[in-house]
Amino acid sequence: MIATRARALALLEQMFLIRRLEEKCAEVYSAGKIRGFLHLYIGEEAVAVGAMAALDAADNVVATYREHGHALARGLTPTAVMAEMYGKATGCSRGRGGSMHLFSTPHRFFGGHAIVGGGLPVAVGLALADSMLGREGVTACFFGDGAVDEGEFHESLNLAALWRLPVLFVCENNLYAMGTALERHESVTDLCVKPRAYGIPAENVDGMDLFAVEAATAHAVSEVRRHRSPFFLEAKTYRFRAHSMYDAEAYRSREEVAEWAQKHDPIDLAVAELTRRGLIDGAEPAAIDLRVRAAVERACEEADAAPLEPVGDLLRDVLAPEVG
Amino acid sequence: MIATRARALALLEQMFLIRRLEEKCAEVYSAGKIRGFLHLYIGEEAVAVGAMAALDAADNVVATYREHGHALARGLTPTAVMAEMYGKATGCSRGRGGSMHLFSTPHRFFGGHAIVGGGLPVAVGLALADSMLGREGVTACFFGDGAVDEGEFHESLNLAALWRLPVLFVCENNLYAMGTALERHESVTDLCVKPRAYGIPAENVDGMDLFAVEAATAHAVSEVRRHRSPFFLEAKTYRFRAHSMYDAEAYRSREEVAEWAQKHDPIDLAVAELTRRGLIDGAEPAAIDLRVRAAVERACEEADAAPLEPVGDLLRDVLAPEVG
Amino acid sequence: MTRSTYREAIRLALATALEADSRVLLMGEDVGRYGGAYAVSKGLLERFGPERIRDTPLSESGFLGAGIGAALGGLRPIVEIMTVNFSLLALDQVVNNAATLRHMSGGQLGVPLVVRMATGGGRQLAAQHSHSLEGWYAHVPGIKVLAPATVQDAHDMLLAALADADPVFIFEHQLLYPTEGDLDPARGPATIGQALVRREGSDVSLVTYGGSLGKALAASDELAQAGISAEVLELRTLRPLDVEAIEATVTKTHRLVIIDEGWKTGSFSAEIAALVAERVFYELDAPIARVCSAEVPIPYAKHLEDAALPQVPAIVVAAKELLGRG
Amino acid sequence: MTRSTYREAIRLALATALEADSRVLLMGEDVGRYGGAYAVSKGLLERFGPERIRDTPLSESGFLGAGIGAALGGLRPIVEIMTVNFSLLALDQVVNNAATLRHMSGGQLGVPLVVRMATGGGRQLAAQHSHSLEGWYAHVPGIKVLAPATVQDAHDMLLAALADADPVFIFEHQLLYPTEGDLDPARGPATIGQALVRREGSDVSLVTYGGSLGKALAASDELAQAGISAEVLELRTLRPLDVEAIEATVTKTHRLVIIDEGWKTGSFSAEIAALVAERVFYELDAPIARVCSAEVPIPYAKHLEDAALPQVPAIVVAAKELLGRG
Ligand SMILES: Cc1ncc(C[n+]2csc(CCOP(=O)(O)OP(=O)(O)O)c2C)c(N)n1
Ligand SMILES: Cc1ncc(C[n+]2csc(CCOP(=O)(O)OP(=O)(O)O)c2C)c(N)n1
Ligand SMILES: [Mg+2]
Ligand SMILES: [Mg+2]
Repeated sequence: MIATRARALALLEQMFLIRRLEEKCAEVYSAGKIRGFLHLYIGEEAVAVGAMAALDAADNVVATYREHGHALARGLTPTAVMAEMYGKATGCSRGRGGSMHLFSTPHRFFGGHAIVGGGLPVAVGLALADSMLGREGVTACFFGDGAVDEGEFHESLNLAALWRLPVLFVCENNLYAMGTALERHESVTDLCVKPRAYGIPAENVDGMDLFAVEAATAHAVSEVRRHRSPFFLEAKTYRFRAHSMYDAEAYRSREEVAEWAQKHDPIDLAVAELTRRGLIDGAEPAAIDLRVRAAVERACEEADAAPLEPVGDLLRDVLAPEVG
Repeated sequence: MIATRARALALLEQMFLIRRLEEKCAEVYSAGKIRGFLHLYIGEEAVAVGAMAALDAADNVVATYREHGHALARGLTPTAVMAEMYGKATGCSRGRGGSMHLFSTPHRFFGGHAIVGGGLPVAVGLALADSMLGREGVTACFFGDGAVDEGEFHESLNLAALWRLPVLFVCENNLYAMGTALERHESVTDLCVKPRAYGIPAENVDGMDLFAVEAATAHAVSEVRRHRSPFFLEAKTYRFRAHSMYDAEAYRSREEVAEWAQKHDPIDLAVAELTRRGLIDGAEPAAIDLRVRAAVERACEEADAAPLEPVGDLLRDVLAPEVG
Repeated sequence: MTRSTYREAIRLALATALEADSRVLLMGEDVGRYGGAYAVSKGLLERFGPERIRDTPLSESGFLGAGIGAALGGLRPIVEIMTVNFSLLALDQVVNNAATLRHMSGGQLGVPLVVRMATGGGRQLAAQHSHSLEGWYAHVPGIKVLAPATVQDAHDMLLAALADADPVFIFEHQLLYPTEGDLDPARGPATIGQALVRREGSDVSLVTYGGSLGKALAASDELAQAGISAEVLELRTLRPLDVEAIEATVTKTHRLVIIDEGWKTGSFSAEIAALVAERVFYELDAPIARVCSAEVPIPYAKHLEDAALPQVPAIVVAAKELLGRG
Repeated sequence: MTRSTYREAIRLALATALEADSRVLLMGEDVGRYGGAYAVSKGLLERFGPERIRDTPLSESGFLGAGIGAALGGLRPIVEIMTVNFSLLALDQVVNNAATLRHMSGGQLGVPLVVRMATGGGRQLAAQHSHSLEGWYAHVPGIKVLAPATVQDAHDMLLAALADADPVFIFEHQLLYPTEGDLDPARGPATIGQALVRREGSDVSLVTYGGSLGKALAASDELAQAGISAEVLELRTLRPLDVEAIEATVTKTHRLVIIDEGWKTGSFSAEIAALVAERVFYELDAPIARVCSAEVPIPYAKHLEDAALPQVPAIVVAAKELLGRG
């Protein structure tokens, strides 16, 4: 439960930040400042923001290629994220990763994985390390409904359950894997059924409701911490934008998208809820938005001004530096 | 239901044949006539024999490296199987496959797969072909409890369920994957829970009971045929011998093995049941055994006498012959 | 003869095959509703329906293996793996099943399967989406490996693959999809295993394939301006390899530069070099040179990616050096 | 100095490492109760318990990936993949995660992971259990690849791998496990990236690694009897490669035979040949020769398997031919 007004507003601000930063991404993508694949999280902000709010600094986070929101919610600066997408040396991965590969060890943010399902075994291993080294950390692993199809999903859940590892699996079910609707890629569309086949407790939550996500994650994390064993949280959500910048969205109707955006926008819903609770006044959202837009502009300027990594450093960090 | 006495005795004879042939395999293995990996099916005969009894000639069979029993029950001759293990040109795979890779297209016997889990997607594809080509066939896919761990298990079940394909998944749960007991490789040991997570109906059966296996398979196959969709059958069984010829069996006690062999030998149980039903008289098992032993001896002699494939043919059939 | 993009040429060949043979189906992630990650199969779902233009779950090993089974069962499946990067997840099915079943079964089985995938870098897709691993496939006995570099070949090689009784893997460099060229749709299936001299020359041979053909041709232009006559041999098929054509060009020019987008160490370029050093060693008047990718996970930033991939100037320099004009 | 088998030498190094560093654990299929498919880890479960000698489910991708995560999290995991044949199932984790994370994260992450696996043929295990794919691993930047051929190296290379900050893959030829040799357990970690001349010679160089070292040495004996002095260079590390040592032996003998159990086309032997043809071309007095596996899924029958794998007589013939004594 998000107890204080300050905290609630901070989370709202994170959602605004993600939204505005990504809108900016789309804009500068067209201008050629960002290249490669760019997967926007717009519409799904409540999931990352709500979930991160329930994690500690000592916890680990593993995410996918659609991870700008997770990185920002985890505390990476807009500049570090934007500079990465601009391919600059000041980016959080020195410009080598781009949009799909954000990393930050101070934030225990372990990527940024672009092979669907590929992050899950890594998350299991991080949890194994915590478990064997006697640390209290929980590893939160984010992935989409599409990742549920992959064999690695199955192997990872079995390992985590069998070895009783502190992993929180967070499935961001946005109803589509690229252009393939859930019912055309999974034979059973209630995804919570799957973890239960491994003995992993599972719950789902309205991923458009910041407060619900925060509460559900807090509960899930406390279960993981208490039992030192995995938990599965399905956040039902929807992406308002194309899968990536190359997607003509032939597989879903404009009406479907519009309906979600109108009725379930997580930012609108959070504002409404805060208003209902009397925690926010009418002018505040606009003020937040303004502040956030300025931060995004600044991030772009800083990214623009930042240096490229020298070409001579191309081979640096392929392997560890020789000690000796 | 095995209706006639003649049929019941024929199945019993198959079980004897598998048992004696494999005992012989172990013997000649020590003499160096068979090499490579040799995985005996002794103890599990009722599964292959009972299951094959419920299949038609137009059905497809996919099996593992522990497939002598399946091959024999499917009608491959002892000579074709034995010659294969002797590495002879008259073997069912021309001596190129050995124990782990028995094939026979006339029997629609599609291997003999030695990568655990590797046969499952192939079985799904065979069923897809039947389905799209409007054929009535069912594809029976045999695999062990260990295969359930692999990602391909998960992917194959999802595909079969999603596309409503006529696959009968037969899990031979012998409680161990090599030296790893079920509870140490699967977090949920009731394996029927898993297929249900894909919407695939699942049942288990006492795999030591020939008649139960036959009946359960007949039911399962009829469900597959009727609904043209998959079914999962778990046969609970036990292997009486080591995993392969190199196994010291440190992972289970002699007592455990002895108890299974004494109380649950599928041949003893079948004889007892047939006796109880009055379908067999006291002398018949011994007569069958004698007949079967002679057949095994003959197979060995024929395998021994058979020619090797000429070394000059080594590269034959890497690719299809050029048509021109 | 018409103008066509590489993408459209593949689509046309797909449509032709689907039309001609009811056993043909295309299956892969997002080949249907989405229209293909690279828009290759756009419009085919509407024409041939969801059974034959079959969207799959994200299960590379599962559906490639299902393609193998379907081929065994009498279909003529075309499996699209979205990109070679994801094909690693299915490599067990390729190496252990598709490639072995015919031989291991003593010739009883055949796997007439076609697998298409995008390959290569150059679009700033970073370390997990920029691989060039076709050389690995070319190592495996029991399969065939094609790398069409032209619009005509994109079309004709798919037809050739479908006419083949064995598993055929087609690698489509992702930068080629929008390229344009002439297409004669009636030329018939390409000959598998045949390399082609794309430009005649006498001083040095540039041997390459796939996405690097354009770079080799551009380099040969530059070299011509410097008075160097470069022959460009395009392999087209990586397995089986047209060894005679490689021998012939080296025998003609006596100098060899191999261009391959794989990481240099252990790339397919090494095999070409080894073959030449084994079989026509005495024809060589100079060391062999290779222009390949740097030994680094391909980075996102454009200047770094450019530095990591083989480029025209490097080819020109390599050729000049062999001629003592470095 | 004691006598030891290759198997025991690995076990000793494992025990030493487990003893010395509580962050070390061994995980893989049947490493515990069963004692290891090749009995390498026999007895370790009793000594170090099931947490550190950790049996895994049959989930190659899952537990190799977990090894990567565990290394990121501060453990020093040793992952045993039962054989290279099954490692294909985990290759995505190797190529896309283990090998990329350090570079792709701009140097923030490191993956101090050791992966051991058996490789090679020769035991009549047929087409799905006889691969030699270490050459594929040696293609991948970001990892190191070791192939110990002696008892001493089996021990010292494991220690070296554990002392390394990057992912190290160790390939143990399955025929080596029972072989015996001298072992000095106190020699310390081997030097990664260092090839060794195992026999000095002057007429021809036999370059090889892993399970083929014994064959190369046997061939050099036979050649000696025919008055031919063969130098045997053992690579030991496939990545990073000791290029200087290869150059040195070719510069000394001017003739090169490479022995590699991989299928010839695209095997690692090609890379050695290519390097030599690039870097010390003018030192060569004869074509390069390669003795590799035939291009066929390795068959079960002994006479066919023997015919498919590289053998001593073929090495002898190849060397003699280079010397015009064919
Ligand atoms: C193994 C693999 N296969 C295919 C792809 C291509 N691809 C990238 S994202 C994606 C869809 C994933 O859907 P989902 O997991 O639901 O995540 P979402 O994009 O909806 O957030 C696909 C097919 C990939 N990156 N990795
Ligand atoms: C992918 C893969 N991993 C590991 C092995 C080695 N291996 C062969 S059989 C086996 C155990 C399989 O157990 P299960 O599936 O239960 O079959 P069972 O042997 O009990 O019949 C293992 C680990 C293999 N062949 N393939
Ligand atoms: Mg999704
Ligand atoms: Mg078992």
